[in-house]
Amino acid sequence: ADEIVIGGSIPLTGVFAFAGVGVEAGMQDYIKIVNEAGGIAGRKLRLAYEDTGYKVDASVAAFNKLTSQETINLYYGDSTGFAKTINPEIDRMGSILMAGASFATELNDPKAFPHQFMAGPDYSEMTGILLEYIAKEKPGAKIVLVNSDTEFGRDPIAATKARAKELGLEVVEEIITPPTAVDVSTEVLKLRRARPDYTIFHGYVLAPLPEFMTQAKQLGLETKFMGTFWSMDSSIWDKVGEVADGFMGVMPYRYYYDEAEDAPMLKRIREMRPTYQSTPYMQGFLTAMLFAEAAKRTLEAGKDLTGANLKAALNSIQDFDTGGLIGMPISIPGNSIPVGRIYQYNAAAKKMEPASDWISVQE
Amino acid sequence: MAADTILDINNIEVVYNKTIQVLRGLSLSVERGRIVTLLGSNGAGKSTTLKAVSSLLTLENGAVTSGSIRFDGEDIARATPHGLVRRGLFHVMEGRRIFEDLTVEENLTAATFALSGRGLKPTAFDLVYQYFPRLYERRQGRAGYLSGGEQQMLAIGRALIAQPSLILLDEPSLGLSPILVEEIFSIIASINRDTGVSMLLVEQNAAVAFAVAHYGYIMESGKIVLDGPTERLVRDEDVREFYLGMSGGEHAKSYRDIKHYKRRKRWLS
Amino acid sequence: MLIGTAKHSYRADEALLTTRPQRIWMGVLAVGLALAPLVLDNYWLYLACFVAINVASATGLNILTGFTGLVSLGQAAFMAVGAYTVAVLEIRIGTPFLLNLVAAGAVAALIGVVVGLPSLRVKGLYLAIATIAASFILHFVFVNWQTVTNGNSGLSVPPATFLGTPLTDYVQLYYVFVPITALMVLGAANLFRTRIGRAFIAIRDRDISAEVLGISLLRYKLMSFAVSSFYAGLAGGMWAYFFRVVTPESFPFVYSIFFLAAIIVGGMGTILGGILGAVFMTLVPELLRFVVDILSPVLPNAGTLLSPVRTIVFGALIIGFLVFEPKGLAEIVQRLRRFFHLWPFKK
Amino acid sequence: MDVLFFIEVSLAGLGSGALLSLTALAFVLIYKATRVINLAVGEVLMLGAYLFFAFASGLGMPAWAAIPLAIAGGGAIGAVVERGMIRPMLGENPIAVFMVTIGLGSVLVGLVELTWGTDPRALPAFMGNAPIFLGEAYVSRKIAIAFVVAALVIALFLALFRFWRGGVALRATATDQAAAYSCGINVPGVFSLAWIIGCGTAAGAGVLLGAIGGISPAMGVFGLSALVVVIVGGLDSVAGALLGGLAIGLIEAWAGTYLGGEYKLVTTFGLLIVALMIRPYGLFGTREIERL
Amino acid sequence: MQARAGAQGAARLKVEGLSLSFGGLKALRDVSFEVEPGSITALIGPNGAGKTSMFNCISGFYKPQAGRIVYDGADVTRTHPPERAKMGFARTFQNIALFRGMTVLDNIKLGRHAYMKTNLLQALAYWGPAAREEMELRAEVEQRIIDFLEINHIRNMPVAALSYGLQKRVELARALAMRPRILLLDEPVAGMNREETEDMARFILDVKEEWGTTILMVEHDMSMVMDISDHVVVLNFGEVISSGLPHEVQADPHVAEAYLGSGDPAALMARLKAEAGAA
Ligand SMILES: Nc1ncnc2c1ncn2[C@@H]1O[C@H](COP(=O)(O)OP(=O)(O)OP(=O)(O)O)[C@@H](O)[C@H]1O
Ligand SMILES: Nc1ncnc2c1ncn2[C@@H]1O[C@H](COP(=O)(O)OP(=O)(O)OP(=O)(O)O)[C@@H](O)[C@H]1O
Ligand SMILES: CC(C)C[C@H](N)C(=O)O
Ligand SMILES: [Mg+2]
Ligand SMILES: [Mg+2]
Repeated sequence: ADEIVIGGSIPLTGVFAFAGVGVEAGMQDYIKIVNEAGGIAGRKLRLAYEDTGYKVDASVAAFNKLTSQETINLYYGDSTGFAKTINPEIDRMGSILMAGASFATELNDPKAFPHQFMAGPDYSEMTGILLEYIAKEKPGAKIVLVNSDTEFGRDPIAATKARAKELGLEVVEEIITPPTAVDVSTEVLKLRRARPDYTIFHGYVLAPLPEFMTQAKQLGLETKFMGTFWSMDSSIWDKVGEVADGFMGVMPYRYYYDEAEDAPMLKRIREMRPTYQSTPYMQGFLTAMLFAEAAKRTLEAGKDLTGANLKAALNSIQDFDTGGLIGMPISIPGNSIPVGRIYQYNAAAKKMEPASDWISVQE
Repeated sequence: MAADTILDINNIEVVYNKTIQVLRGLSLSVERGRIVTLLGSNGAGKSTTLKAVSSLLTLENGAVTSGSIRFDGEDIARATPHGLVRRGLFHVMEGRRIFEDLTVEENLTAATFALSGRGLKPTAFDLVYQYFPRLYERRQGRAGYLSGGEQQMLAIGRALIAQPSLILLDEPSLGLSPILVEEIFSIIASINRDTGVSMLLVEQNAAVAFAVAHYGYIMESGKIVLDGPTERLVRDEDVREFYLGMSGGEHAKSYRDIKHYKRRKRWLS
Repeated sequence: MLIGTAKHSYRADEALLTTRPQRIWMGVLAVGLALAPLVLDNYWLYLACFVAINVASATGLNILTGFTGLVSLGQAAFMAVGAYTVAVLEIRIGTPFLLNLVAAGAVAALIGVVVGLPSLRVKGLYLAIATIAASFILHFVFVNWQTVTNGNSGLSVPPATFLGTPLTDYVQLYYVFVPITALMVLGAANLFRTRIGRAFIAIRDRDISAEVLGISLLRYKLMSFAVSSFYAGLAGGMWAYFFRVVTPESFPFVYSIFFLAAIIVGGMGTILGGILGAVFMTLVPELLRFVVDILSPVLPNAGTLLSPVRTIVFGALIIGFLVFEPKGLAEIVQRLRRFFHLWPFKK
Repeated sequence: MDVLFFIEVSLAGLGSGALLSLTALAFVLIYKATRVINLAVGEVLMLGAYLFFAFASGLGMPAWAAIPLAIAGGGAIGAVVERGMIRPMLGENPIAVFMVTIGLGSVLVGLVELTWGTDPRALPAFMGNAPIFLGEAYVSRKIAIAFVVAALVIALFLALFRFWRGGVALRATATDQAAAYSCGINVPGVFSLAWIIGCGTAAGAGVLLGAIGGISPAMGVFGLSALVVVIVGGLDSVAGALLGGLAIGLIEAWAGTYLGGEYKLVTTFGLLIVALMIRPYGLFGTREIERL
Repeated sequence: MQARAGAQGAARLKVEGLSLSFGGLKALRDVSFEVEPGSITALIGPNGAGKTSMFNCISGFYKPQAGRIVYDGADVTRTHPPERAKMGFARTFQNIALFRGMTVLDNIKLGRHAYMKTNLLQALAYWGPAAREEMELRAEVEQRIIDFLEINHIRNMPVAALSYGLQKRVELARALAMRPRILLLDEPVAGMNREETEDMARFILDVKEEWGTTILMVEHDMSMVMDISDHVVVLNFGEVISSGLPHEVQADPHVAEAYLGSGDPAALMARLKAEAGAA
């Protein structure tokens, strides 16, 4: 029987290579699982992808190349820029359902992006989850937002401030760092002057967080540092060492080493890959799972694999069990899955440990 | 080769950019302590000859493809340009080539590198200033702003600092006022006399070149066509007509009396 | 100059294509370009469109840098100006797309003149750095002029419409972009048959003597900036209709370097060079993609090597051309032409 | 206004300014001798940091051994580059050589990505952690150390150019290579030396910078900021690199603090243009001679 | 060419009290002289006397601190170089200033720049007027200049490939293309041998006679200066120390002392021989 091809513009190199490498592995593994179980309606899944180096034009070129070579109904994209750039083309083609590495708030709009979704909360929902946690831990807390001066970094600022106000939290300072900043001394001085209870970073993977934290420690600052999904991988923090201890953040998936009872899928992953797999791996894995589910539901309903049908099938997902990747059953009424949990890094154990229960910000 | 020959160029060919042949079997030699002049029309290859000797050809994508050049009895095929300078061969290049961004004094300092590894006592800059007082006045100024003549003085001044045994001089009179030409050539002659340094002198101003040189070569299109002691050359009819502008009489003919040649035919008619 | 072609008038001698073989080849090329979409798949059409855009912009940069000697590392920023202009006009006013493109060029030209102002005092590489500065400042404007540019998230561009049809697929865009680019290239070639082009070259070769010979540096340096940015702006406009999203990150600084690299690899100061360079530099990364495809069965993680290898090849091409073929691809083509002489149209 | 805060911000600015100066010095050294703006200084700096990483983390060497090795590695790259790419370009127009270095930057980034991957990494700590207080004002320890190192190195070069004949050789070579040869200056030697020292300096700066902000193949963009410094200070002036670096460091710190981080770059670039309009050859740069 | 005669006896060019200094260096001090229409005037003087600086002031590249430059009765001291070019100032340069990236033909055409009208849009389209103007220029350059200076054979060569003497000739051609009413020649025969100097002298005389162009020339080759010029002005240290007919100037002891020297290579040779003998 013919295959169902998942296309992918994946950043295997470049600034976000760490994400792309994990995503690719995760998707491949889930595809293997499906194929070993006989595929979807007898059709095997296959990932056809190209490296993009996290450059939009390379992503678009890869998309055009892959889609003109074979029939592709599912596509993984590598960035917000790409998701937005390719959107008109996807709408025009009408044959593709797309997800990707971007959790941009803007994409979480089924009207503007009818054929896309994201396998987790959007960036505003992520900070929303953090704020909810903060409000519970320390009502009226003072918060500083640190964002990189990029589209990625600035994405949730407005929403975060609005949500903080609703929750009675005070945003005492906003720090924007140039995308390439290495020396953050002046920013740390600003931080010290603001004396926040919590500092929320967004728009970074790692640098300059460790330097922030080192200097803050030297200065004896008592603030809790928090991050969002892309800076939550534990292997990255392992390399930072002692200073990383206590770093917190929001995470939509469980970690590789989570041995929770209700997570058979993680066990399966550990069987397939004996060493630690990154958070992007989980994201890729879950995205592939949702792709497969949408395709399965479409085919079972006897419909063609069109963008609209796939999206409708995806939106029909209710209280779906992800095999424990996410610690609660999920539904996808729109373009995102707004659930997550707060984890905290334990430097001694080299592990991210849960600091809260699963939080859903679904209305 | 005679023992007292400091420079001996033997049948060399030079090609630029692997394509343009400029010298075709040129030979000449300079006896120690002598001033030898090399004359020829524009583009004959005089400067090329000097550059071949000082090894500066490679910088312009030129190469000696056959023949040999011996300086002080040694073949220089493998020598580096700066190595030659440090062995006592100094090339005062065409167009002065002073360091525009450096001051006059720094230009002279730069020339002291020619003494590296020769165990010579450095010449005081005073000697240069003595020959060229005008340079003294402008010693702290940037050399790029010197007038043409001042730059030529500086270029020769650098050669003095370098204490060479052979100086290659490429058109030292270019752009100099008559009195300075006289002065510079007197200085050239006295440097030669005082220090015994040998010189190979390329000139357009044949009259002054003959005044200082002991021996002369005349080249056309990459070859020597005539040579001899200056006394003999100045009596040669062709030399008198084409290089000294004298036809028959003792005095040069006037530029006003030059015939208008018949115009060539138009390209498109 | 080809040998064996008697010229019968000054006009014939000054024509762009002076020999019969040249004219025949040009005809073949034109027909080929016109028919290409019949055989190309979507991917190649995409590339063709992208090449057209890059050729237009590279030709512009070549006018400024290759012919006038003013090094600019701001070409991508000028393209961004054009792209934003198109986006804003499409979204707010909905003027016809050809008009928008011209406006894109015009606005970019205006900005180009402003950026060019330092060129009157600032020279050589100092100027290159000033253009870098200008492009970062423009980037800042794109990010922060929220009301017009919509900040970091940028603008989505409605498709160009022509006679009521939205131009959404690559075939349609191809037939719009390629002729526009061809016209722009022709314009550039014409420019250098006239006094204006000569003035540009004179400024490149010796600006102060040019002034004494009656060429106003103020006027012509700024004019060169204007023309070059006009080309960039128009190319940026096409870019906007092509990718349909314009964000501040759409035109990164490396894109400016890309154009400089393109004209170097192609050959600075020749029209052909700008074209060849842009084509070559756009296609090489894609060719590497195919190389990787071929290698991947043999080399398991060839895929992950692609991007660093591309980066290396990009750099190595620049270095290689400059060191071994400083006159670029255009020179190689000339040599081939000389080699084949009048082949295959022997008289 | 909070005076202590202002002082602290200014100190931090001077500290990062010193790093800019040091990197700028790499530009100046190479430019002074060869009239080449080496746009790959940033990438050599990155490579220096990675070499240190390889020696210190990979091979487990102590910092005192790894640092000189990293610097030497930078110098070696300089030597190779000079020999292989710059010398063949002798006499070509400066823009062409400038572009060669852009290409070089790209190649170096690609090589580092191939060898070490693209993930950002942290360098092993070797500067200690205790904070430094000048009076009441806090200075980050690493920044303070960077400042001292940069100041020493630059002072050394200033002295060198003041009292050493080699400085003249460098500048003579830059103005006219053929003429330099004809004065007995070992032109290839000067070229190599300038590139070796320049790239070594950049590599050293890379180690300092990497220690502060971590390393990644993208850290070469720092070179761009340093380029701004040399343009403001004058491409061929060591003193210009020093003062320019400190000035830009301060201005960026102030702009970042009082206007916001997004203003850092525009402010410096804006100032750059203003500075160029007033002094087209930088504050201390040599004017190009224009005569008819 | 349009030898529009000025008022009878009025100078084509009048320099009045011109002073120019660079920092502390006074390159020109209160220099005054006149150039008669249709004459060849030579400006001579020691190296660094300020001759080239004078030319630079006349063509507008240097701005004098004091004094006036009057051209056909109009003060042009503050006029920008391009406008002066349009008014009929043309020059050649001491250090050849050809545009190395262009062919001989294009270099010459460039001289006409200021007189042409093609604007940017016409140029891009190579429309009627643009093409027509280019054709007219081409015809004129070919027929009046290339033929005149006998450079037919090199018209399509890049100037960089030419010998020194030919480059100088192309510079002259370019200056002629500027339709000069006054032509400034800065050392036109420097670096040339006798034969080439003869050629150049003939061209200069022909330009004066056939084109009616006024010529102001700086040159160190005294035999040529004395033979072909109608009037000579001598500068020394930025000051006029003598002026008049060639033979008058030549006889002026100040000039001999500051500039000419013995003026006789034979004397030089004799002197050197004597010194050598004495040593
Ligand atoms: N770098 C070069 N590349 C190519 N050709 C060159 C180069 N240098 C000189 N030539 C050619 O070689 C020939 C001889 O040049 P050369 O400079 O040696 O002449 P010359 O006798 O010194 O003339 P002049 O009296 O004008 O100085 C000329 O035709 C010139 O065009
Ligand atoms: N732009 C400048 N800056 C500083 N000094 C200058 C400048 N131009 C000329 N000078 C100086 O002015 C004086 C006159 O120079 P100029 O070039 O006019 O002399 P010249 O008479 O043409 O001499 P030559 O016959 O040698 O060409 C010289 O001392 C020169 O150094
Ligand atoms: C980190 C990345 C892989 C994607 C990035 N978060 C974006 O929104 O564009
Ligand atoms: Mg010569
Ligand atoms: Mg002069």
